[in-house]
Amino acid sequence: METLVADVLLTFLVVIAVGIIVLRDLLAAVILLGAYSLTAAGAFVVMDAVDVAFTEAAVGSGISTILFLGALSFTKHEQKPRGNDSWVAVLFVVVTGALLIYGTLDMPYYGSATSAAQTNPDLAVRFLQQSGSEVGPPNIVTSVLASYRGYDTLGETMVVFAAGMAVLSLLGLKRRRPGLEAPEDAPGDTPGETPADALDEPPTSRHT
Amino acid sequence: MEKIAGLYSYWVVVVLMMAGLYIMIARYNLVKKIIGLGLFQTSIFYLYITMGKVSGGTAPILVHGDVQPVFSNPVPHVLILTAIVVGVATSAVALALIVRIYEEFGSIEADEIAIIEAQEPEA
Amino acid sequence: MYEQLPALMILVPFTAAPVCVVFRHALASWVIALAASLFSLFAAWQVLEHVRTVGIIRYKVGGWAAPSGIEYYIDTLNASVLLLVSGISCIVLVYAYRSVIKQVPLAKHYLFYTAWLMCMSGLLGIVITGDAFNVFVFLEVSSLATYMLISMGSDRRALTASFRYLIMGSVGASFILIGIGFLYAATGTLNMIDISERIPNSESQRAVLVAFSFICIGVMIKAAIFPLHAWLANAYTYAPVAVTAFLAGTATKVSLYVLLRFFFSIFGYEYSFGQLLLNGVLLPAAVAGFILMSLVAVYQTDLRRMLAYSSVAQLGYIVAGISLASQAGLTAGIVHILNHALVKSALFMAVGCIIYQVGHAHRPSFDDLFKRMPFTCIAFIIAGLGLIGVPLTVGFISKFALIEASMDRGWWLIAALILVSSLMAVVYIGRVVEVMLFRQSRTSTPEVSGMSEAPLSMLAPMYLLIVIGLYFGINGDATLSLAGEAAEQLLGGF
Amino acid sequence: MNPLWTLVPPLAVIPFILFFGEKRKNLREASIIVAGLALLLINNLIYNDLVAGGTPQSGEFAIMANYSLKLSAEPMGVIFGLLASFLWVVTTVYSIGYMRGHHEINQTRFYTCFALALAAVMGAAYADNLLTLFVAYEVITISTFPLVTHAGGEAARKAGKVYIGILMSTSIAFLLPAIIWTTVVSGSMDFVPGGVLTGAGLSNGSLAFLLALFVFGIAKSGLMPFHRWLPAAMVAPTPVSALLHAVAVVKTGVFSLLKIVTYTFGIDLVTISGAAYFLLPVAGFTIIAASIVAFTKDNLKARLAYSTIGQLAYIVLAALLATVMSVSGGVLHIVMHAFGKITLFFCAGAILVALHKSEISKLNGIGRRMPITMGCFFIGAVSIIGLPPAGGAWSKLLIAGGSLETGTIVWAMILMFSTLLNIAYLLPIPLRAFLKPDPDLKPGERATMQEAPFACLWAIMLTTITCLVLFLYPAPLTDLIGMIQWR
Repeated sequence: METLVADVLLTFLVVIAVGIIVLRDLLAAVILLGAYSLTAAGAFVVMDAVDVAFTEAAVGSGISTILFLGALSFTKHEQKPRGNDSWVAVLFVVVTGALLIYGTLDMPYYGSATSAAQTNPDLAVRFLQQSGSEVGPPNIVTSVLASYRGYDTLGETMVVFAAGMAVLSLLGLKRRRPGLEAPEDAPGDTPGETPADALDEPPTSRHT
Repeated sequence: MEKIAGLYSYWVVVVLMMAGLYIMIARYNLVKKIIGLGLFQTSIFYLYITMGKVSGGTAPILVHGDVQPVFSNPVPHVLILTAIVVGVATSAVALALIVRIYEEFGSIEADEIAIIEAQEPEA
Repeated sequence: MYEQLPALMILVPFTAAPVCVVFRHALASWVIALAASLFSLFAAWQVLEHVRTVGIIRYKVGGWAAPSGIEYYIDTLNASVLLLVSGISCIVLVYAYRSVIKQVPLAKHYLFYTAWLMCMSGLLGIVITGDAFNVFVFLEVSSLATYMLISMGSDRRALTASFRYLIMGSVGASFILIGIGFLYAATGTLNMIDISERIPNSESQRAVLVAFSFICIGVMIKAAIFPLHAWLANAYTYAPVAVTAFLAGTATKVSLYVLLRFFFSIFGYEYSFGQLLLNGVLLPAAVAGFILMSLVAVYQTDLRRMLAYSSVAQLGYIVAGISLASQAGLTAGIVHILNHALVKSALFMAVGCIIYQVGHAHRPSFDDLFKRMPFTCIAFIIAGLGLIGVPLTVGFISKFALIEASMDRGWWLIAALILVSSLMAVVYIGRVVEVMLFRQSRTSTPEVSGMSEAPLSMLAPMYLLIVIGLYFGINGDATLSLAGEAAEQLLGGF
Repeated sequence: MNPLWTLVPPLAVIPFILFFGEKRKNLREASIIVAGLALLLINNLIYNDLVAGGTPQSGEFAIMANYSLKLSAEPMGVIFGLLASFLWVVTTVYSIGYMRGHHEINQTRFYTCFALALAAVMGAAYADNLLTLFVAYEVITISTFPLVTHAGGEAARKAGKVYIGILMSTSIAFLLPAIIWTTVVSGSMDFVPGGVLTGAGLSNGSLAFLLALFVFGIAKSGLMPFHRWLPAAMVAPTPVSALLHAVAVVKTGVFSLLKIVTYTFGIDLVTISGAAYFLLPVAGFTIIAASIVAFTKDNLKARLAYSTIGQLAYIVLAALLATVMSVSGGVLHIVMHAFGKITLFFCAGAILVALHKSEISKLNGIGRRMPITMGCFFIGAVSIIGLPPAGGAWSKLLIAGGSLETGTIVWAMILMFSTLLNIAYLLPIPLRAFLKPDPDLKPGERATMQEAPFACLWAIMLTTITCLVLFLYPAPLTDLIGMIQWR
């Protein structure tokens, strides 16, 4: 039963992914990405990863979508109809995917309880059996996250801090490039006259 | 047949990952690239979680009493919790960069920006 | 306290970063960053001493023994890289102070030094850890900080360069994440030593192979190994020049360290080189890299771009040394990691001095450079000779070791091609030196003909690096024995 | 006496040169002469040690695990060291006259680089292994670059490009791999009597290839087709040309080659393996071609430069013939040619300073105005040609004798033919100066003496006299050469 639910969700994900590839309206694509995350979160619940599901729903489909929408409000909503047929890219992706699929061929089957990961006495088994006494909280994921692999979590905090500083540095201060070069008039204030739009002059390139 | 049943979910996830990667490298639109990155990373998370699933298992939360049920593997969950945050942080930085690029170049299409850059004198 | 140095080496700069934000003051954050870097340098030095005299350090982070918890694993190789990263950071930070004033708006300085600290501690974190997933986390810390640092360049193209790097870097990091996932599926563990022990017995050898390929490609992207170097040229060209000097000496070198760790310690020498992947793919890539990229460097007019391509070429030497997979080849590769970092950082610092005074690094537009900036030019020439590999410079030591190693294996063609690429280095460095020495002022205004050298605070650290380079060029045994020890440990596995 | 001491005077004098600078010229130049005399004394002490049966050597300085820098004195090196230190003093005296007479700029930089190059020459002379030799070789290349480009401007830029381009490229592309190859197969870089490659198990073909790498890698010996740097370096001031073309640079080249043939290959190995067969024609060709090109040059310094290329090829030929007699002749020719050629360059510089003439066609009748200079030029030319009563006769005789030892007469024929060419391009110059009428003089007017400054003249006479003395009294040199351990 739970396999069936997971499969249905997986099918949804494929449909959404196709939608993201095909759609040129960025707004729609962002919404679809949010939906993708949410669907994935649902699948995570089915696969017993409730903490991940919660985080994915909140961060992946919530915060992330808001960030995208915020960025789109400063820029354009439509992707221009170019770069759709890159055979090199297709080839690269197909080869990479084929390699990955080759790698899965002798992996433990989905749901296997006897896989190397599942039976490792130092990691999975120890966490499942002893984290209660060694650390405490009933949620094993919390125990591992906070204690056994707490150092990763510290790193994660630093990533968030670094990202915050980066966004602050890029957007948070007065929007001006440093004064070494001659002052330039900022394009982008008037999107209709930017150099990029001039490139679109031949109206034929605007076909849909 | 058993192999297909046991592995096809991995394969679907691989296809999803490649869809994301394809968007990242084939699309010129910068926002679309980042959407592709999101797709790619979310699919990788899915791969990890798939690996941790145990048939008939439950979420790895201890219950009261001496007999514990079968749990799914918590380790991938821990890793992915970290990776989700890292992924969103990367997206945030990328989006901030896109906003600044749009301000400077008036475009979010990589090919157009490349043309504008080529016209600028050497630094 | 003493036992905690490995952890403090990372934590001190980590904690210092938010402190910079609290102060929001340019000078204060510079002082904090420098102090934290110096502390890390001291710690790295102590750790290296300890590793060389007492033995390998395995430090339990958070008190949980590996493989359940995360541990630091420090042998001669990563202790040397730790010293390199923190040392270059200290030296370039001193240099950065004046350089950044001209290139980054004052209000952003505290963010600049915050990002610098994050970047450095991220790099140190990658190097010091003994946990595969932890590598990924700290890779992202340093990467995000690097994107930020690059985007602060004064040219608007810095933004697109940063973005391009972000895309490539994220693909690389995702590949590494996939690889680690497959490794976990195949072995059930994340600790490097544990992985290496479990790989031979794993029932999922295909998964191991795929993990190997993905980690390999992912790290090669981060290390800018040809043909996956596309992000590097613009990033180095448009970033603030102090950042370039720092990154050129550290970031790609750290990625190479990760490559070494995975190839030799985790997968093991027999595995890595038994798969035909390395000899069949890596070596041709390395050779094509150092030939083609040297050629491309010859045709560059912007000094930073020229040096960027030269970096890709020099990385090719390192990879060629690694591909030899012999004690001698590995030693040559590792010693070139250290030596090239010294030389390339010094070169970028010299270019930074020129940019500081002249305002650009466009070779055809220079005039009277030697008359105006003799000390900078002399520094550039000495470091350039090091890049070419003239005796008594570090470049000679590593080139000699590399050619000797390839001849030892009977790979004559490789030795010959290394020499061809060195000749190209003569050309591209020579072109710059020629302009420095002989290009007369075309505007002939006598008032600019006076000397206008870069400030002492930029010259002094640059010359410190040059002197260190000369020292290790003359006393090459110091670095060679270090690299030899590291190579021996690598070939022995964990 | 530790040969390391030879590095001290030229290096120690540099701070003095910089300190005194342009403002105290006399002190600056006096300090150089003191250093030069000290260096000569040190070399002489080393010579005494060696003759007394000692083996003067320095400690080892390891720059890589198995490879170290080390100096040690052996007969060839002592000869070269004595030669270079003696001519340093002479050239310095000469440049005092020349540089001031010619109002050259940047004299401090000139003397600094000169001293640095000299230190490197000492390093090459006493090099105990290939690594030390290579280091010294490269330092000479780099430290003479500012000398070649001394004048600045477009011509100097082009010349400097050719100079550094050829010398550095060949040394990196050929010499360095040759050294590493030698090390890989023999496990040693040392100069050992009999050669380290003997018994290293290289095939004849490999030996020939290795020897070719050495011969072409040492482009300082001016072998065609890598000779272009030498005429290019002509834009330099004359004392530099004298230094480059008579002592430091070119002689380091052939000296290195002689040492490598003797102590790396061993002359027997070169002979037995036949490694040199296909290189000998290159040397022969260079001898003839350079002489012919010299014949076509009207610029005096250019003609002397091509003459140098030809004369260096004698020594290369002598090295490649690899008999005891020919190599001895090669070593002797280093000295003989040095004194002959430096005399000629000094004369060319003197003419430039005194009369501002550099073309041979304009030298008609100047013998009356500069009798001493042109007289010395004549004797120098005689020495280069290889005629008694000048020293060049001995070395040429030995090389010719050595070439006959190999059983063919073709090399001796080439030497003879080139001697004829030497006569044809050198002797007309003094003849023109003494016998042709001076176009600048009105009929019946008497020429007035217009010799170069005394410092120049003094140096010219000294080297000329040495040319003659070396013919009459070559014994100290030949005795020293007799001490070389060939096997």
